[in-house]
Amino acid sequence: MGVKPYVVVSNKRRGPYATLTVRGGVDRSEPGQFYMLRGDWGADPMLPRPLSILGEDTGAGTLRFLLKVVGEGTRRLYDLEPGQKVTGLGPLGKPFPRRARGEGKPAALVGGGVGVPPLVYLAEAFVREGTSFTFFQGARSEADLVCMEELGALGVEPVITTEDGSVGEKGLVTAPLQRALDAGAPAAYACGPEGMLKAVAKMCWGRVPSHLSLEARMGCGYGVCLGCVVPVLRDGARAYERVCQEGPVFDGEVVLWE
Amino acid sequence: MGVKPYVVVSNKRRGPYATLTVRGGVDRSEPGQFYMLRGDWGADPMLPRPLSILGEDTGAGTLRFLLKVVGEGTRRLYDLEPGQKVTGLGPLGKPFPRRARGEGKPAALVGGGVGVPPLVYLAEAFVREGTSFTFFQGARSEADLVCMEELGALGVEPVITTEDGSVGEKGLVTAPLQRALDAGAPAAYACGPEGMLKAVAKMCWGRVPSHLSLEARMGCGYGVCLGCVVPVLRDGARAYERVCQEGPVFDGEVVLWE
Amino acid sequence: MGVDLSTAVGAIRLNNPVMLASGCCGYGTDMEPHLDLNRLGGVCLKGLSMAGSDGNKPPRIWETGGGMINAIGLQNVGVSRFLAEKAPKLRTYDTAFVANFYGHTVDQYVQAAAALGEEPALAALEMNISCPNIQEGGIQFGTDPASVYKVTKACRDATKKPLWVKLSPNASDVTATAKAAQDAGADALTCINTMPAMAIDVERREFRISNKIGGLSGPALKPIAVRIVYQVSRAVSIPVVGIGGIFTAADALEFLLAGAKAVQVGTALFVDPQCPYTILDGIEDYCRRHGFPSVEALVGQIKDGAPMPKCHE
Amino acid sequence: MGVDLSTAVGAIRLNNPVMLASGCCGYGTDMEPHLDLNRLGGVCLKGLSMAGSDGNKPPRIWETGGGMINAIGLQNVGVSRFLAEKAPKLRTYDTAFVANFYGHTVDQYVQAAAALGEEPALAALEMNISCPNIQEGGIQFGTDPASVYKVTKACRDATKKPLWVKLSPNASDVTATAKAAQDAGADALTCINTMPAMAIDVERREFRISNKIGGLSGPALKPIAVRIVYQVSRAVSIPVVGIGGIFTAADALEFLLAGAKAVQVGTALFVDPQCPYTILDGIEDYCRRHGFPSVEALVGQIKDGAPMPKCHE
Ligand SMILES: Cc1cc2nc3c(=O)[nH]c(=O)nc-3n(C[C@H](O)[C@H](O)[C@H](O)COP(=O)(O)OP(=O)(O)OC[C@H]3O[C@@H](n4cnc5c(N)ncnc54)[C@H](O)[C@@H]3O)c2cc1C
Ligand SMILES: Cc1cc2nc3c(=O)[nH]c(=O)nc-3n(C[C@H](O)[C@H](O)[C@H](O)COP(=O)(O)OP(=O)(O)OC[C@H]3O[C@@H](n4cnc5c(N)ncnc54)[C@H](O)[C@@H]3O)c2cc1C
Ligand SMILES: Cc1cc2nc3c(=O)[nH]c(=O)nc-3n(C[C@H](O)[C@H](O)[C@H](O)COP(=O)(O)O)c2cc1C
Ligand SMILES: Cc1cc2nc3c(=O)[nH]c(=O)nc-3n(C[C@H](O)[C@H](O)[C@H](O)COP(=O)(O)O)c2cc1C
Ligand code: FES
Ligand code: FES
Repeated sequence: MGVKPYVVVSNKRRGPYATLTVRGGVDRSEPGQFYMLRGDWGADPMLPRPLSILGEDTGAGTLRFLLKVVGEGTRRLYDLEPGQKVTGLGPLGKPFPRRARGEGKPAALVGGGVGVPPLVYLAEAFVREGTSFTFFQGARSEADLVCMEELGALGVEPVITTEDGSVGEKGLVTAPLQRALDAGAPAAYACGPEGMLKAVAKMCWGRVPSHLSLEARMGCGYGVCLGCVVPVLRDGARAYERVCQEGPVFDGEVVLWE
Repeated sequence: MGVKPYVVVSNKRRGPYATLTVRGGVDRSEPGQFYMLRGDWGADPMLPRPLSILGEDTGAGTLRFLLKVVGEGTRRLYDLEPGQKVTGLGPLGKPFPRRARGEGKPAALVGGGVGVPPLVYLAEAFVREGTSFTFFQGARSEADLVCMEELGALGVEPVITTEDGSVGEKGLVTAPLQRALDAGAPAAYACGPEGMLKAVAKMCWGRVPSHLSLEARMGCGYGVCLGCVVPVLRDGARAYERVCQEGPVFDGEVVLWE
Repeated sequence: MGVDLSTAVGAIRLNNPVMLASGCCGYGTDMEPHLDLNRLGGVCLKGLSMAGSDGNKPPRIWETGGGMINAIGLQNVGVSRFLAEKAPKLRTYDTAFVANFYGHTVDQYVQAAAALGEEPALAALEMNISCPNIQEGGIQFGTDPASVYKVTKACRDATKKPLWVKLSPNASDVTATAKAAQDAGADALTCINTMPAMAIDVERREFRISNKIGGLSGPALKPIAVRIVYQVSRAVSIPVVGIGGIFTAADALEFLLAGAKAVQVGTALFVDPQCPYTILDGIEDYCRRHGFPSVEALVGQIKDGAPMPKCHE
Repeated sequence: MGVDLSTAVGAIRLNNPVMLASGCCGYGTDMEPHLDLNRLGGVCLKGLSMAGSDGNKPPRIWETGGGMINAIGLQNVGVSRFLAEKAPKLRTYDTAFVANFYGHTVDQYVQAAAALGEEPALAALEMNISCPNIQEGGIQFGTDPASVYKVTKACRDATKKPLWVKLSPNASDVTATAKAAQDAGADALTCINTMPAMAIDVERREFRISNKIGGLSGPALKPIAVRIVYQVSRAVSIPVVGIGGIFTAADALEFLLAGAKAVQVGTALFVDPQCPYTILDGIEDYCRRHGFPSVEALVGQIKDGAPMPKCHE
């Protein structure tokens, strides 16, 4: 497909987070997929950065992302102003599988920090498709809650947990998730810190499928550099698979946490 | 002195040229001196670029430069927008010596292209000090004439030559300069393309002093890297001297053109 | 005026001088969604070994000033699975596929060369000698002329396919390893592989990549690579293929003018998988502007002047 | 808590670990208008030779991706003029001045070492061995362990001053040249000098610098330098001084954690002559945040774990 040119429509910053909207050629994507994004700053930083799709409007030709500043690349994206150019390669990667068993009971969507955006995109699809779900968002504190506007617009009331209890239930998101699983949630869809994903996989193990969107440092984003691999159990053997190609969404039962 | 922070006040572009005005700490400078300038683009390009001072206002704390795009560094400076940050090291280098002999007759200021700005700054000083002079500007064509507004503001009527005759006298700036020398100009101050400087040095040789502002690729701009040297004749022997330290202004009779 | 873009690398003639670098384009077909391989001069495939390899533990890559470090660990499916599953797909293309291969003993190199040498889909073999020789205490084959000669000669005798040797920049005198490869019968030399490098996460006091040391690639490597192409192409009579930090047509032209008969693009593919198109168009445009009837006409055409001084500081 | 910034490099103790690199600060006093030398751990002066040198024809420098190439040609006033005109000015400072020197024969090295060794203003001597040995067909002293041993030993016997050997990255196995220098009696090793490199102006088909080949410095060099500091500091028992692309405190800390007892700042001075202040402040702040009572306490404190694998790809 090759990289496509985009123009920044808006870049709303809140603390270390920014909601970036760009306009350009948009090929229809599925929740869980991502883009490799880069501004037209000269050579440094050199590599594009992977960002999950928060939402898209193929009609208007716009893409939305939610990013957090962790280093130079995300800082540059955070600093983008409307009108500036970016290039994007995507959509890339395997999306969340959406055939949630037991339509009756609501599936569990579990997100934390920059893991929330792909789940918001997934929630949008579930709302459209009439698949019932509960949205769980865990954060350190109120300031780390993201995409609340987008969830509101979808009419989604997220179950919120904060480690400092500043809002919602005090503690980790795994507590309400456990109750949901006990109440018969047919599947879990999760994206966030490794610790959270590990816990979700463990809780779902042997009970219901868990679909985890993983992160890894990426070189190319489209499968050729082998820089982004994670160890998985495949046909009974340990193997490295590419987060950008076989992932980013993996079955929680195959991921090997090393 | 160390690098000082500046903010872009304005950056007026005309074709490949831009008149850049920045505000910040301004240490009094003399015509012929320059700054090492750099925007806060990340690491690339890495080195600051030398730009002659076109003018300064120590009161308002502003510096003016005239630049032409020739490569990546000047392109980045050309693209600067008001409000953006730049850093500058300066003023650097030895200024034009201003004790023009034979105050009676007007001295000759000879500039071409990006060699014009330091001479405009010199003209400003001469006007202030009541030193009479004639300003010669040579260009390929009308589009390559620079700093005309600044000269107008000083009340200076430059003698113009263009290679294509689009404005002023057709031909090279050396023709009117020759006439001025024959009419008794006590000294020549020149900055511009090497060919022009060579010619000026040759014409003045043994007759009147010529003060030439040279260019060289620079690393540090303040004398420590030895990257900017030019060959000169010193105490009867060939030696390399630093454009950023012993220069940029050199006596036309010591420069060795190799 | 039409420009002849084709260029001969020893016995094989490439449709044009722009190739994809090994390890940066998978097994060729992995580029399909992004690039039409038939528009390229050639494609060097991911490094293969007899046994295959799982590669190194992640993290495997880190970006550095003007470049990146990678320590993939030469993850590959192994020669036999490559021949069974990947190679057949390559037979229908009109571009030169080059199989990059390596081993940790001379035997492993020889076996890989012999097996790959039978594959009709392959135009040539490219030996990656930047690998530790486990029989010689782990020093890399590529750093010592004697072992370069030994392993190249052994592979030369094992296959009739054009044999390219990919040199390591990490040698006191690259012209010596280059000559050793030529003397052993190499058809061409690829200059260069990555430079051993390291990055540290100071806040965590950990290495940025699990292997500690990885290979530096990208623009940071380019001036080193151009220098080596210039030195090697003047030290040997076999063709040199240039590689290292090529992102633009101007970058590629530096290598061609320095003496390379073709170039390979690696890291740049991660930033723009289609940059080989722009690079190729730029080379054609340059030939036109400068009156070169063909790419081969500009190879080595740097104005050389005086013999090269020795002291580089 | 106060942090002890001082660090011992062999017999001499620096006030702090931040030094200026040779060739990037003239003869020390050239930095005066921009930097207070007494706030630095030390200052390595421009490379000196017995005869002095006019240096290379311009152009001498070119910027490249993430770095720059220089071929100054070691322009210097010569040892005797240095001792007569420059050295006396240095006697009043409270920082460690290190005289960097070179030659094209072992004798020239020895004469320079002997003469400079008498100067009280100098805390140590730093041998630049990245120079062609004109008696050995011009191959650089620094690339071959045997000649490193020979020239180092000869200088060792010629002076009592602490003797630092500045290694070239352009060696198949830097640990071998490092050990050779240690065996010959070096007090410390400076890692590293520039990497031979080249850039071409494709439109003019000319070399960017008149010497054709120059030395690559700056951020592009950093990952190579950190790797070498890590390898060398584990291969020898004498102190290592780290250098290559240090612009920030984080850069400097990579070198210290990798095993360097001090660092030198070169190219970064061209971008900001006062960056040594920011680097030093950042190191002190880091020690505080991470609970290191002194700089020496963090030297080599990278979490090392498993022995280093060999294959870097
Ligand atoms: C499939 C995928 C989807 C992602 N979606 C989003 C998103 O929607 N919003 C968002 O803010 N971030 C997302 N990330 C993470 C984001 O890509 C990284 O934070 C970013 O690449 C860091 O680049 P940097 O230059 O800012 O930091 P660097 O300077 O590259 O590194 C700074 C720190 O970030 C860590 N880091 C670097 N790359 C990654 C990475 N790919 N993943 C995790 N940590 C990394 C480094 O280890 C380092 O500690 C996603 C990552 C992946 C793989
Ligand atoms: C004392 C001094 C004063 C100067 N004053 C001005 C000024 O007032 N306005 C202005 O526009 N320019 C001025 N210059 C020239 C300006 O510094 C260069 O054009 C600029 O550094 C080029 O940088 P770049 O990154 O754009 O080009 P690069 O990418 O660095 O190089 C592009 C081309 O420019 C040439 N070049 C690089 N550096 C220089 C240099 N220092 N001098 C001449 N050519 C160079 C290169 O050889 C190359 O061909 C001055 C130079 C000096 C030494
Ligand atoms: C991720 C990655 C993987 C690589 N794998 C191989 C390989 O398997 N075999 C090989 O010979 N070179 C390999 N290389 C080296 C490249 O082929 C090339 O020599 C080097 O990256 C310099 O070129 P570049 O700067 O254009 O990337 C690899 C490089 C990268 C970045
Ligand atoms: C312009 C310039 C001149 C140099 N001159 C010398 C020198 O005379 N002697 C020496 O040993 N190293 C010299 N060097 C190498 C530096 O001391 C240093 O080893 C190298 O530049 C890497 O460090 P950096 O990236 O911080 O510049 C020079 C470097 C530059 C850029
Ligand atoms: S990022 Fe290159 S293979 Fe996944
Ligand atoms: S630019 Fe460094 S000495 Fe002149």
